[in-house]
Amino acid sequence: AQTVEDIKSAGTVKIGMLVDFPPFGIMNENNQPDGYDADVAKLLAKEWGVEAQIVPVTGPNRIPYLQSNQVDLLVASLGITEERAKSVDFSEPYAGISIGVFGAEDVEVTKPEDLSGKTIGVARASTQDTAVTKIAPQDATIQRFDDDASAVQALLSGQVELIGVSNVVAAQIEEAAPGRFNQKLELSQQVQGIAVRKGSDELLEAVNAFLEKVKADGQLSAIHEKWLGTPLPNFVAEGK
Amino acid sequence: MIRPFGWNEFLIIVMAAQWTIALSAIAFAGGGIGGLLIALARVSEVRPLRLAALGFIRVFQGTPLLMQLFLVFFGMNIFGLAINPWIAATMALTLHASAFLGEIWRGCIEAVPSGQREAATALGLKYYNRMRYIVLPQAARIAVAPTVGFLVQLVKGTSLAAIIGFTELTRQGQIINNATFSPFMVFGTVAAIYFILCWPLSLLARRMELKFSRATQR
Amino acid sequence: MYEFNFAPVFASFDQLLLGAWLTIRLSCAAMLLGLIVSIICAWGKTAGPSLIRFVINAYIEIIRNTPFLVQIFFIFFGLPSLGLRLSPNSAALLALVVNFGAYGTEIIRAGIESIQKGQVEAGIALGLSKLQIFRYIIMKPALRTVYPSLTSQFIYLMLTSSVVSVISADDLAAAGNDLQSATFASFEVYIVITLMYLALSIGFSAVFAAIEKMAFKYPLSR
Amino acid sequence: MADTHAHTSKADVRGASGPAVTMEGVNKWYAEFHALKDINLSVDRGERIVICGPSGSGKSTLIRCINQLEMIQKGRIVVDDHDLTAGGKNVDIVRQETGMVFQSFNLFPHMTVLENCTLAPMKVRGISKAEAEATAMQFLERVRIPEQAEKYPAQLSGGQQQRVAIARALCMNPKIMLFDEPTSALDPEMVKEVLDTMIDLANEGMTMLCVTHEMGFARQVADRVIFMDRGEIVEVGAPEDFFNNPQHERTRNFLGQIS
Amino acid sequence: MADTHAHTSKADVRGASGPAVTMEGVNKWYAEFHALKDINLSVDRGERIVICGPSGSGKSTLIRCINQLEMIQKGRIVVDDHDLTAGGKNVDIVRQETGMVFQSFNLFPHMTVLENCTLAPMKVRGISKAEAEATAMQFLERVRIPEQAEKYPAQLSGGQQQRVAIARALCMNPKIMLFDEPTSALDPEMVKEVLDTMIDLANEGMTMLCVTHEMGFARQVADRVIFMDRGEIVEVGAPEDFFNNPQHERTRNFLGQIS
Ligand SMILES: Nc1ncnc2c1ncn2[C@@H]1O[C@H](COP(=O)(O)OP(=O)(O)OP(=O)(O)O)[C@@H](O)[C@H]1O
Ligand SMILES: Nc1ncnc2c1ncn2[C@@H]1O[C@H](COP(=O)(O)OP(=O)(O)OP(=O)(O)O)[C@@H](O)[C@H]1O
Ligand SMILES: [Mg+2]
Ligand SMILES: [Mg+2]
Repeated sequence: AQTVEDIKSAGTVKIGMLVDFPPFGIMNENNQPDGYDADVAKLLAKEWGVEAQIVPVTGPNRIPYLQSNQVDLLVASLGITEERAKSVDFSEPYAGISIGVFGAEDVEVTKPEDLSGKTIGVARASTQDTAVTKIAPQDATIQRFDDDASAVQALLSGQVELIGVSNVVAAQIEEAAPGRFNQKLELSQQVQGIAVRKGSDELLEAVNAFLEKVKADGQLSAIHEKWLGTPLPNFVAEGK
Repeated sequence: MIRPFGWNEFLIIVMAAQWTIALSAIAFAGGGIGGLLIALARVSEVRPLRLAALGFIRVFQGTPLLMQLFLVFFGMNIFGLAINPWIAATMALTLHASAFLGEIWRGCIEAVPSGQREAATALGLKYYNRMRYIVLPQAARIAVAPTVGFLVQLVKGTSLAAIIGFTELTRQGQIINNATFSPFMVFGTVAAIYFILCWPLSLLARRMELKFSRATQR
Repeated sequence: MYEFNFAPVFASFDQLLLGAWLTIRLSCAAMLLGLIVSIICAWGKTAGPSLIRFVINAYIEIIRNTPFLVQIFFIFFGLPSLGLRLSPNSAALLALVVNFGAYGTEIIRAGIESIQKGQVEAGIALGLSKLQIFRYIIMKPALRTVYPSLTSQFIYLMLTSSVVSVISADDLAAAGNDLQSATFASFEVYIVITLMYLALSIGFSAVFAAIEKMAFKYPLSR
Repeated sequence: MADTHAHTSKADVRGASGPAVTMEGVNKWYAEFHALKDINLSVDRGERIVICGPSGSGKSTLIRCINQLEMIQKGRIVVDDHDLTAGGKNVDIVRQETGMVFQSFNLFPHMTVLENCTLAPMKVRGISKAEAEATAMQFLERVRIPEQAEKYPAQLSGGQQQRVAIARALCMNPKIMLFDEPTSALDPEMVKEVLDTMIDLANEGMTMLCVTHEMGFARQVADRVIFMDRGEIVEVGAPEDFFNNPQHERTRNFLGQIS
Repeated sequence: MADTHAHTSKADVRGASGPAVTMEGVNKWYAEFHALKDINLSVDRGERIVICGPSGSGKSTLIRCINQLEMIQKGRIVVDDHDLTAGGKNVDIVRQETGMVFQSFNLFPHMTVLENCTLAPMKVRGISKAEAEATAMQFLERVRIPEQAEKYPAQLSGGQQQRVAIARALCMNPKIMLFDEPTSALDPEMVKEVLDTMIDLANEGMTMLCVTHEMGFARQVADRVIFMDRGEIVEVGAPEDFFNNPQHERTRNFLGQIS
């Protein structure tokens, strides 16, 4: 298992991060990785006194990236779930989103049973995929796309009636098509953790120590404020 | 948070074409060498060599390039062989292109009339000289068109290298799309750039084909 | 060191088989329809009026020089704005047919052009019409000459169909991706579906060889 | 020549009157190349014409104009009273009434011998399959290969293939037969069997135009021999005169070379 | 026969002693098909042999065994004192010392006439380019087409191509020349120019084995004529005997067919 000492002696920490998941991970105007995750990653590297090497990953391949030693850590908006915890070890939460089902104003859905017979789009292998799959009745059709943008596109073009996304993406739909869609169901509040390879306990401890520190001194909250417009929510700050 | 699709985004996508071009160039160089070896093995008189080449072709033509890339890159790493994405891409694309080019070129070599080989043999030329001066130059003329045609497929196929972390044209398009939510602008641009890269090649392939068929008609 | 654990993959193997079944059906349907499109376009391209030739050429060039991913994207997300809403599976089928048609046309055209002029002349001299000559004299030998390229393009189509998972069609690749997102056993899943694709392409090759034996049983030379 | 036809063709009863083929001032260019220069020729019904001449002299072009495999740019061609140059349906009619045999056989490789022979009668004349097959078998017997009916062309020798090609043409009941070097792609031993078939046909009174270098055949059956060179008809004559006493220098040269 | 060679070949000075070609009990199968049956043949130095026989009788196979374009399964072949069946470098040596001319010319289409002629001398014998070209021009003059040296094969007539093929073989200074129906793919007018070249070569004392149906050629130059049928040598004889008084039924049939 890898330790912080290994990383410090290497001088760089390789961090996997999504770049197609605004506002957590984006490519900015200069085509550099940016967003909440990027700032957290840089902060972590600064804390350890090493250079951050950010490796863009995608939703489906982020865990293979970690498992096959391509990156040391994932700061990749990875929601903490039981299944994933079998493959990777999670730190304390560093961010959180709430996930909901969204759809056109005139679609009547107030409880999970109402999803019956509907088509719901989600991003494959995402937290919302898991959450929607769990609550949807048998005769609902779940269409899994490669990323949130495709799922949103499916909603906008009418290919699906509903999608499962985070509040953050929902805010963007509102920007793109004001007033046409609203939230139907709140599914869960999902906290996201920094992931390390299984068994890297010492490294995980160091990550947790870092998170505790930046939560305490308000640095993390400041980043949250910068990217999401609000301070770090309590359900994140207080832990799992 | 959403930013509009503007000139800057357009440029970012255009710039990503350099990776597409670089990957294509690598694939083609690797595939060129590998393909020649495979083609020669396929027409060899040594049976085990022929069978090995056939097996190679079956496997690499019979599985999706996406899976090949994934298994080469992540697979090598979990077996403790740390390889960087460039090496992985080079390997996977070379294997893929070798299989296809090997098969294309085998056909071209076999299309050279057997009398040519016999005449060369009767003159006392040995294997290397027969191939080097008689068979391959004639096969090469037939091969240009289908080869360039395959290059077009390869250029498009490099988009799959996104899975091992290359932000080439298609992947860059997806990223920009996630930041701008203007899929038609983004993918229209992506399609147009592919078209600009590939169309001249297609035209070239067709010109070659025409030229060749005219040359043989006489 | 990573420890392989194929148990979860085999626990959900029926899911993969279901995906493979759709891949087979999708590929077969696309091959058949694509072949018909190709034959019609090839005939139009070799014998049609110049306007039709132009249209067919434009179709071929556009399709052959842009990635399948982008094509399927436009069909799935773009066609609804023209009022045509297709399910993911039918959009996938349409995209595969449109894509194959462009390649198949060129292959079959080459086959048609490989037919010796004397064959056509013999048909003319016997008083057969243009369409009769195409149907009875040209088509079968032309298909036979290009049968190898045609079948390898078919296999390529089958492999290309792995891309349709992006529009949430539920083919083998999609089943693999879903399984991977449920189990996170990426390598195991990828290894298994790669082998399944290999089995499919070997299976298809065997079927094609059998069809060749049946359909083209006439001898070529003594 | 023999006017009593054992042949079942209805060529003589269809009530036509003029010559079988008339060419008047025929000129043909391939782009710049002047392939036929002012050809004038009239072929009577039942007449047998042999055309010879050096390679590239326009022999093939000449007979291919008769069934419009090649278009002419100037002049007039009338076949069996149908003016080809007038266009319209005449071309189709003429193609049905002329049979053509090529140097390279041009049998359809994916059809059996019998299918080769029945395709056109069924599709063009609309004859029933049974009737077409009966006719085909009759002609296959005429060319002495009825036992090969179910084989594919590639399973036959060159000579047999060429005889199938002749039978195939005869199945359309043509009034005129055109032959373009029918024996020059054959092995020497097979030449004879094809020539014998053609001699039979000639003896039955079929109108024939035949490009060939087989001078023995010409002597035996031709009513007239035509010598072409560089797109022109240089000399026309009855076989005895033509071979024993050629009028032109070029003819003499040519005959010297090929014998 | 003429033993005073105008020919520059060193065939006669290289101090070889046995016959040029010896075949003893040669048998060859293509899979199941028995293509050559117990062939025994000895060809003297300077001898001219013509081989004829029906299509498929094994003529090509026979001469292709001499330079090992085909392998034999049983028997022994010795060419110019090199035992081919012993393997080793003998095959390479024999290929260098036999020249072969094919029915379909098989010139290399991507090389000029001169390049066709110089390739093997340079690559096999390691002769310098200048020397190879000088020799090539000498042989191109022998076959009377030095002016075509810079052209590509496709720009030549069939007869010219075949003469280039002969020159190309001669450039390797072979002791034995093998011809496989060298004139049968030619237009009738071109046959003569190729035969004339071969007659020249024969008169210079070259050892020749020639498959051909040109019986005029056989009468004029052959020391012996061999008739093959179904993989066997049926009859061997001097031309006068062979043509005027064939011993075997099959020979008589064959001669009847091709003349
Ligand atoms: N499609 C064509 N385009 C251009 N030139 C042609 C074409 N067909 C024939 N020619 C030319 O027309 C001339 C006459 O050709 P044709 O085939 O009638 O000759 P031929 O007398 O039949 O010769 P051969 O004995 O070789 O068959 C030749 O010089 C030939 O090169
Ligand atoms: N590569 C091969 N595989 C199988 N059979 C062959 C092969 N080559 C020749 N044969 C057969 O061997 C027999 C002799 O062939 P060969 O070519 O020697 O005949 P040939 O006397 O030269 O005839 P031709 O006059 O037609 O050239 C033929 O029956 C032929 O079908
Ligand atoms: Mg001709
Ligand atoms: Mg032969």
